[in-house]
Order: sequence, then C-alpha cells, then structure tokens
Amino acid sequence: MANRLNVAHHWLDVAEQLAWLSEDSAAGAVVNFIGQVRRQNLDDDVAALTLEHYPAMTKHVLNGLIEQAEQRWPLIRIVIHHRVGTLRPGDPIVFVGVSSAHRDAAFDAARFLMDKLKTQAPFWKKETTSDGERWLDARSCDEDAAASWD
Amino acid sequence: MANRLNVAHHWLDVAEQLAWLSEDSAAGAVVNFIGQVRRQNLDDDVAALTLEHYPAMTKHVLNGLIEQAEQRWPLIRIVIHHRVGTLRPGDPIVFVGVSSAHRDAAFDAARFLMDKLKTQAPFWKKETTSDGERWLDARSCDEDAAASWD
Amino acid sequence: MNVLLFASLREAVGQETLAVDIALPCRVEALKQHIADQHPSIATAQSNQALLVAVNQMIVGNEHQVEEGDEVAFFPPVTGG
Amino acid sequence: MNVLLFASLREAVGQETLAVDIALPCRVEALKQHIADQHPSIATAQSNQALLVAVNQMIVGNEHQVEEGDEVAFFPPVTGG
Repeated sequence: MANRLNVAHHWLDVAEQLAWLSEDSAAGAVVNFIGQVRRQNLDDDVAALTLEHYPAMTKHVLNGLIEQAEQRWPLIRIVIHHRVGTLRPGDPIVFVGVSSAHRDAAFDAARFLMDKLKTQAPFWKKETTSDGERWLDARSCDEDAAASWD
Repeated sequence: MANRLNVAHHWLDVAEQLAWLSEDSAAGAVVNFIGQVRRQNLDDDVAALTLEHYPAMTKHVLNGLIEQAEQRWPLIRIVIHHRVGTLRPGDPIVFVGVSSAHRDAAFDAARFLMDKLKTQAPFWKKETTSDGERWLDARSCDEDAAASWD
Repeated sequence: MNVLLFASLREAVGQETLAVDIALPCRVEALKQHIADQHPSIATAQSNQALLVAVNQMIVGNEHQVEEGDEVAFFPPVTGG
Repeated sequence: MNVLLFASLREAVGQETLAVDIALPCRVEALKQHIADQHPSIATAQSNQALLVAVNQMIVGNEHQVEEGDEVAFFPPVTGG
C-alpha cells in the first residue's frame, strides 16, 4: 500500500493523481471524490469560504483514517488532499481517491474516508455571505454517516 | 440535469470530464469511478481484453440507468463512457462520474450506475491469456450488488 | 425471422444471425426451445441459465410475446464495466 | 499550562491560547469547568455540547487525565471536507 496525504493552500493536478492511483495494474477500480465550495448555502450566496485547521492534529487524524481503511479493505493506493485558506464558490476543497482490485472496496473506502474526515479531522469552515461571516455548524447527517461504519 | 454518454474505442480526457462535472457551482460533490484492465485474472496473466457490445441496445440501457439515477437522487451532471475493442492490462475500460450538491447522492448514484451497468448493459469481455482466449463469466457478487438497489 | 447472437453464443453457433422459421407471434420460451432443438450450444446455454433474450433492445422473460418486425437477440450474461 | 483554541472558540474568546492555572494531573472534565468559569463563551459551547477536547492531537472524553507536558486543544465540532 502506498498513499499520499497533503493539507495545503494549493489544489492538485487531478489527472496526475488519477494516473498515480491507477498505475499499479493490479488495480481494477479507482474511485475518487472531490468536494467543492457551493455557490449557495442555507439560502445565502456564498462569497468566500475560509478553512482553518489544527495542523499538528490534522495529519495525525488523516493518517489514522488511512490506516483504518487499509485494515478494512484490500486497497492499493490512497490519496487525500485537503485545502486550507480562503476559497471561492466552485473552488475544490478536498480530493479523496482510492484504488483497489475491485470496485466494492474502492467505493466503500472512499466513502468511509470522506464520512470520517467530515466528523473527525480538525478543519473548520467560515463562510462569508452578504450578511457577514459565520462559522458553519456540524451537520447531524454527517455524524450519522460516520457512525454507520462503526 | 445534463449528461454525457459515450461508447467508443477511445478513452477520454478525464480532467476535462471532471471539470465539466464540477462546472455548475451548485455542485458540492463529484464522485467518479474508473474501471481498468487488471494484469491478472483467475491467476492467469492477462495479455489482452476484448470488449464486444450490442450497439443498438447499449445506449438504450445506459440511458435508462441515467434516467433511473436522476429519479432516485438530486443529481446535477452524469458522465458514462465505456470502451469497446481490444485493450491491454492497465488500460481504462469505463468512466462513471456524477455531480450533486451533497456527497451521499453522488456516491450512491455512481455506485448504482456501476452496479447496474455491470449486470444490465450488453457488454461482454473476452480475455487472452497464455492459455488462449476465454469469455469471462458473470459474477454472482455483481448480481447481488445490482439487486441491492431494488 | 432473424435472431442476433452475441459474444460466446455467436462464437459457439458460428453465426452472427440465425434465420429462424417459426410462426409469429410466439412466446420467447417457444422461440428459445425452437432454436435449442437445432443448436446444441444454445440448448447448453439455456440449461445453464446462461441465455438472455432481448426484444427491441430490452431484456425480456419467457412469457414475452415476440411479434412480427421485432428485433430479437440472444446473448450470455453481460460482463462489462 | 496552555490550552489551544480553534475556530469559533478562538474568535469568541479572542485568544489563540489560554494560559490556565490548574494543578496537574487533572481530568478533562475539571479542566473544562475551570475554563468555563472564566470564559462565558466556553461555558456556552460546553452547555451546547459544542466543545471538543483533544489531548496530544487525539479527541478525548471527560474522564481522560491531562498530564504535565500534554498538548491540550479546545475546539467546536469539525466541519471540513
């Protein structure tokens, strides 16, 4: 198993990540997720989204999730890339990619990583709208999705 | 809802598809799947994989699956691209991509499309190994995965 | 009427299209039996439940009625993706 | 000892780090109460169950024992991804 884990201001070359994920020809399936800033949230136009994190802890948590995914499924490669800083509507925020011999493991692992990242990795979003700034609240559906793996 | 459906000998520009899927800034989540030819199958080295299909029926079935996915989930864009002809180990076979406001719908729809494509779309694979040529058998786990959506 | 064959069934029979002399309309089950009687490889596929039938590009069951002018195809379980 | 604050808690308190005068070791619950007594915004977060505590970069429960030299952080529920 090999993996790439990054937390950075910049985005990444998605085509290069997909090429890397699929490089091992034992890989029959590659699943990836991209999350991006929506134009609207809670009926307000989003002007900007600022992502803060707790650097010492973030990689710790994400590495732990990668280890858990490797233990649960026969995976070949994993990529997690999460941005921080100020982003605009349409900007990508997170890339999670997984390769495996078969699609069931790749789909499960990618979704597991996203569900757990959403509730365990120390990132926080602050939105700027025409009404000013607001920190986003955690969503109970994200808690439910994360708990569904336990 | 917009979609792109192709059955072709050539592969596609994956980065361009991802850009198109995520173009609508209401899209918060993009999930995509790539299936590719594995190096080994059933313990034999694969030299080539030839994909045959029933052209008049293929698009019919895939369009039907796209319609079903649109009815089940609030999707923004869908891409299905499936190759036919002779491929080599490591060559990509199929690309399925979905964008939606939230990740649950995008993950579900991408997996639904792959599970149903595997059991309903009229494609057939013939492998060339050192032992000669053989048509692949359908896998019961694929039937189970497809039935899980009904 | 003609029946299109695909993949392993096409190779086993050695033809892409079978010309079938059967009175229409008829049930899919009767059509399968009619063809299986003349082509052992179709009979084998049928007995292994490895024979699917599409009429006008839709997979159908044994009860389906085949009409004049329908496009009929026989093929094994699909393996794409 | 120092407690790191993040996101809305950091903004509500107006500091990135809180210097806390408490005898160690102590339970997380006692540390939370000690800080809540001095900072109303921490008390509010605590009563809303919107206060998470990490010790040495791991989220811990109320029973966890904080030792000399631990890195302690308070933050709201996470919202990344």
